[in-house]
Amino acid sequence: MIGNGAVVLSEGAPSLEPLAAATGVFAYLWLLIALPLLGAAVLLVGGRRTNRWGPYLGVLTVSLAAVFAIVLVVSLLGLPADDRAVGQTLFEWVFVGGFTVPAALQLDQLSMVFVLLITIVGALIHVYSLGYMEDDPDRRKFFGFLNLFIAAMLLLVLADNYLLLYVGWEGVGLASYLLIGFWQFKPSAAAAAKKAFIMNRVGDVGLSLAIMLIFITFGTVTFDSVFAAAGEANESTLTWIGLLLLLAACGKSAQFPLQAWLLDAMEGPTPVSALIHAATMVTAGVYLIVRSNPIYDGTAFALTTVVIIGIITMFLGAIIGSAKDDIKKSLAGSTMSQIGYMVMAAGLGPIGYVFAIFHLLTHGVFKANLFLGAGSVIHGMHGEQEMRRYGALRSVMVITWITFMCGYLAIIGIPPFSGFFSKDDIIHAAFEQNIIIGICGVLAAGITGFYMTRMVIMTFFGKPRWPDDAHPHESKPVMTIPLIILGIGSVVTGAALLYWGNIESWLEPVTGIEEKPLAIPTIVLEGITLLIVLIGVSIAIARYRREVPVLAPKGNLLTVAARNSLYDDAINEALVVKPTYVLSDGSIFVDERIIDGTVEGSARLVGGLGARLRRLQSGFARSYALLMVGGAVMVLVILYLARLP
Amino acid sequence: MNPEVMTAPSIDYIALLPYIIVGAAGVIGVIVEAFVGRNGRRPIQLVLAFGSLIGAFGVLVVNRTTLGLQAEGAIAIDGPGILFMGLILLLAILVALLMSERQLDPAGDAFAPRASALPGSDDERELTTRGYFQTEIWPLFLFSVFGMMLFVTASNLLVLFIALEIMSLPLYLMAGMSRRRRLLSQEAALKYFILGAFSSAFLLFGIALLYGYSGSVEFSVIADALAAEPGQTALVVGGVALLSVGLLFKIGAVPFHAWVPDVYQGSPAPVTAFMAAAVKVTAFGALLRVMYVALGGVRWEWEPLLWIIAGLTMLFGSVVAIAQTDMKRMIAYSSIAQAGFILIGVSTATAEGLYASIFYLVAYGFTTIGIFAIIAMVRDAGGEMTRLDQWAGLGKRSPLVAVSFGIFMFALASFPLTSGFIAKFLVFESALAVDNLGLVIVGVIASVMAAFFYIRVVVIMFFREPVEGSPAAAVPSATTTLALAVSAAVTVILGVLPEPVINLIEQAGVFLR
Amino acid sequence: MDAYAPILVLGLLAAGFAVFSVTLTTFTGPKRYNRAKVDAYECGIEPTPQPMGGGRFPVKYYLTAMMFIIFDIEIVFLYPWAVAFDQLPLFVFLAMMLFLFNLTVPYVYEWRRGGLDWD
Amino acid sequence: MSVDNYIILACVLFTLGAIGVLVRRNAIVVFMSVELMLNATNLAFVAFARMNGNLDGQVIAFFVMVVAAAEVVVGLAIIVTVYRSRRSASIDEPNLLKY
Repeated sequence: MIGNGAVVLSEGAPSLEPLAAATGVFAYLWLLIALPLLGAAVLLVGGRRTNRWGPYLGVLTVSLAAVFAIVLVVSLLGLPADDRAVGQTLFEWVFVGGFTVPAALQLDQLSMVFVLLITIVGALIHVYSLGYMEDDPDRRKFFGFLNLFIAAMLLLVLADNYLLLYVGWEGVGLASYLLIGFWQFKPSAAAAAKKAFIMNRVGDVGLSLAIMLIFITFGTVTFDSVFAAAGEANESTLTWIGLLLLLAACGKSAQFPLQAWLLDAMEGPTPVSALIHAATMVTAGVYLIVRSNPIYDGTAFALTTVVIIGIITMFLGAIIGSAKDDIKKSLAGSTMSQIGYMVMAAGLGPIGYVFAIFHLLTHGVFKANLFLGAGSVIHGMHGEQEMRRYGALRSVMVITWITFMCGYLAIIGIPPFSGFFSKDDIIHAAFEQNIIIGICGVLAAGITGFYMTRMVIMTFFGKPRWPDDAHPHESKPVMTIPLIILGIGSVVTGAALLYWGNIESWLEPVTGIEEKPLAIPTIVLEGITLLIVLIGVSIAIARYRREVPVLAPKGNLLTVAARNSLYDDAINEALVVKPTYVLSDGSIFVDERIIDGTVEGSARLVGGLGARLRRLQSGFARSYALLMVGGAVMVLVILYLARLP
Repeated sequence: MNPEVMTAPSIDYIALLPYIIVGAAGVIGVIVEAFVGRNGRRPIQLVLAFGSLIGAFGVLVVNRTTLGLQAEGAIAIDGPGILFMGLILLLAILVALLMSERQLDPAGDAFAPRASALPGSDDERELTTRGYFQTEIWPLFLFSVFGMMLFVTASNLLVLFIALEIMSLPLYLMAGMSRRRRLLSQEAALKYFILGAFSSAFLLFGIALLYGYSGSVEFSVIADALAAEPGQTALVVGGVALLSVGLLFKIGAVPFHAWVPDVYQGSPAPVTAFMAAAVKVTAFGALLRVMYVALGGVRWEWEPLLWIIAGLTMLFGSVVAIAQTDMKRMIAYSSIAQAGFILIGVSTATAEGLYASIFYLVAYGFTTIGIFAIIAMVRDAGGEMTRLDQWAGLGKRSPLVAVSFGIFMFALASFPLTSGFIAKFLVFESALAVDNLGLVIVGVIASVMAAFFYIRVVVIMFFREPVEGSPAAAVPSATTTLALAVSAAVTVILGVLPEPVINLIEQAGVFLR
Repeated sequence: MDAYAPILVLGLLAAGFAVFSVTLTTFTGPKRYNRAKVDAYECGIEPTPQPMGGGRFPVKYYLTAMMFIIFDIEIVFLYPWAVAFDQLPLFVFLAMMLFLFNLTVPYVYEWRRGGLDWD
Repeated sequence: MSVDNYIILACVLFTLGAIGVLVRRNAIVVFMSVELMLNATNLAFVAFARMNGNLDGQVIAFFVMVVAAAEVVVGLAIIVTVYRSRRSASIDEPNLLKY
């Protein structure tokens, strides 16, 4: 038996200030969740009556939440640094035998940044969806689900205890499931939704067991009390809790070995991919780990496991991203890889927590930007997602192209774009901790440079490869304006958060911070990283530059060009990146056959077992009676054995 | 004149008034059947049923502080007993609302005009066209409720056995009274009866062995005897085993579950609701009392038994439910799985486990009634449409009904903010409090598997395109609507604000002996 | 053991006589079969036609059997009660009256619903 | 003679009844087997009453007889209806509800 059931409580550790009661503007904290929840309720219960104005209501509620979030952050900034955490108890939720779980919210520095990310990016994506889902007959329902998601996600980050967090956790999982399967008429979408659901349930088992374990160890599930007592619990218990929380994070954040659902989740509408499967929900795992930092501080083993999982996923995602031709799947691979970065950073301990969150924020912005850009491209190409059918789109989709480039430069980490600051900080922290982790980080940055450049070249540069009847066009302002805002965000978020927002000292009360001396100067490290990224970029340019044949071909110009382009690819594949492809094919194989196989296999096993077991129910009353007699004998035997001394 | 050899027992009739009201209403119901003309019976029966159930509940509330052993120690009216009786009465009122529904089936209510008529015969057709209704089901129902109230408060194995039979015998008949699909209904009644009689024979033999061991059928005497002397292994082991078999059968625990799917599927939906909700509550009430009071002294022996049974039940129910294609059968297997979860609470043998089990039963009971209210509503001319694929697109055609059904499914799948979540949480927590992590892990795994088929129903309702000929839910009369609204409200309220109910349960204290 | 020996002998004698007489008649008696002889014995009433061959199953037998059972169990309790009647308090008398009343209710029900009409 | 023998006889009868339920096909015979089990229990009650030196067991036996009679009424009603609609009293015949 793990845990001793003893309730260990001590008065606050130094870093854990008791929560101030919510007063003033903070007394309306619950509005943050209530607004989108109201929207969801009206849209989903209201039925067809709300078809006409429903989507606008959905946008309105989230936008109001975003405005309120900004008001909150300004008010929070007005408080002294140590008092920037407020709690609000809504009501006593569960109360049994001296054990209470209030439904209480907690707004501290960590929650605040998440609230900002969720509401602002969420609001932009809602606006964008007005255009993207314009022709969908069910768009009212779509906005209802999106609102539901926002509410659940806000509950997840604002909860002040693990149980309420679990409510939000299940809520986002449900919304994600509904939205992946939104286009249920596609069998692939239905299958993807199912897969995401099953794999997430595996993670949920981890979370529920972790909460159970936390409860029997500490006698409470409230963050403050758990963290205050975490220092005194024994290490093996903490390790178990840490590993179970990591399992939960793996499920939700698509980390190895539960990553496979994320690629399939791209079956959902693109705004969903941007909001849920890039910017917010998939980062919930990182939030969970960082939020639980006092637990991880007591267990080196769990932390190391976190780092290893992060590194594996970082490479796996990057390689998948390099191999996929579907623009959204390639981006999904990239998301996986970037979250791997964050998880790795979180696994570094107090050195890395802040930078994990920092990268999470910048990534949330630029990846939403990239996904929405991809969505704009797909919209313009009438649903085509194959990058091999794109090419030269920069001329017809100028705004999409420019904003996409902002996101691109941000993700590969070119200064002064936002990704540069956050990624560099992570690599810096990794080198401080362990040189091997640092090198992994730099290498992954190089691969990022490769696959993102490939994506940009195949989509926006070269010759057009789209069929004649496709008429790519720039999207409407309702879609491009969010793109522009996010594009600007991709440029400035990093610097703004670091220098103006002072993110390190902002988060410090929650996560703690630690500096170690570094052998090489920072500037040199930045230079090396940049160099590796540029090498990745150059390889991509070298491979995909010569799409147009050098020699003027004979015969039908179009046919030869198309053939040559394919030929080119074939040569490239054979000579330049064969090893990479073998590797990536291998990883996809592992991904699709072995890991999916295990999940789907176990689902099939359970189903098959059920189908077999139901044969027991033969319909003959006498065989039921025989079963009962057998059962009675079993009961006798068990009781007799229990009686043996 | 010979001297009197016995003195009259002292009986507090006020304390026993709830039983008397319901039982007497049943007897009066039979007299009404005998003397009142065909058209006058139904209103009188309805007044009798609702009047007695609500009256008994009212008396129970007024009497709630009068605790103690009644009728020479045969009946224990204690906190949990009052809770269980109250819960049974509330569920029975909801079931009665479902039973009085007359708008869903074009031919009338859900019950055969004359259960003895040959299915498909001219006789039967004639009875239907002449608009005959069968009202005997009301007294049967009241007798069954009477038996249930007695069953959960029995503090004496003989009363326990008789109450069990008073509860079961009417149920066997009610199972066979479906207006549609007569053959299935009759088959359900036959199987239920044969297996039920078989299991009560086991229970009775267990009682005999325990009587042989302790020399009495009083719970308190048996408890003392078990605590005092070891030895007589055969009598104790055999008695406890056979007694458990009889009780576990009523609960529907694996491997005594075989009747559940067949009977639930064949019975008319209101009766199935009655069986799934009230019978389960009752059987758990009795099991808890027997295990905690009479057999508390040998809990080290039955605890491992219940662990194994609970684990088997949860896993088996969840796994087999996945393979089901019929809605009623799926819910039946789900109710088997749910019984497993409640058994976790029972198996702790602590007050916490008792409270958790009671809360779970409250949550489960109301949710189940709601589910069967909706199953009765989704129908075509031939009766209820219970094939899962016939439910496709219900979300489009009857959104409100589908949303309520979704709520119930989420509750059974123990999603947060529904009663099922809190219930499961409490049950798991009570098991953790006695350091039974293994059972909790099995429970979590089973609930993960179970979530799959509950959510599948939601997907079918909302995302699958409706097939040809699958109609919307029929519009029910106010009674069914009321029952449905109450169960949906309770399901949500217990998920969001469970505290008052949990407090109420904790105040009830523990069993008297 | 000795005390039981005569009983055993008596039993053996009885069994022997039964076997002897039955065996004897099978050898010596005349064998004339007719329809009445192979029919099941049902209280002198026309044997029930099997539902297979059409016709209705007379539920009357069943109702009568139910009646019999009702009064059968009535006797089970009445008998010991009657034996000790003069030693029992009023409470027991009232309890028995309640019991008899409750038994009368289904009887009345059956009577009113035509269960006792022979045709 | 020791009371044990009666108990053993009761057990044997109970087992015979249970076996009867399992092997017989005719619903009426199955039902009779269940009754046999109840009567075996009655024997056990009476024997235990003797062993324990109180009358409780005998009283219980009366109650059990009543309950058994009530069960007969209900059981026969069900079996007769099934027999009428299926033209067979076989307990294996009603087999529409399964899996």
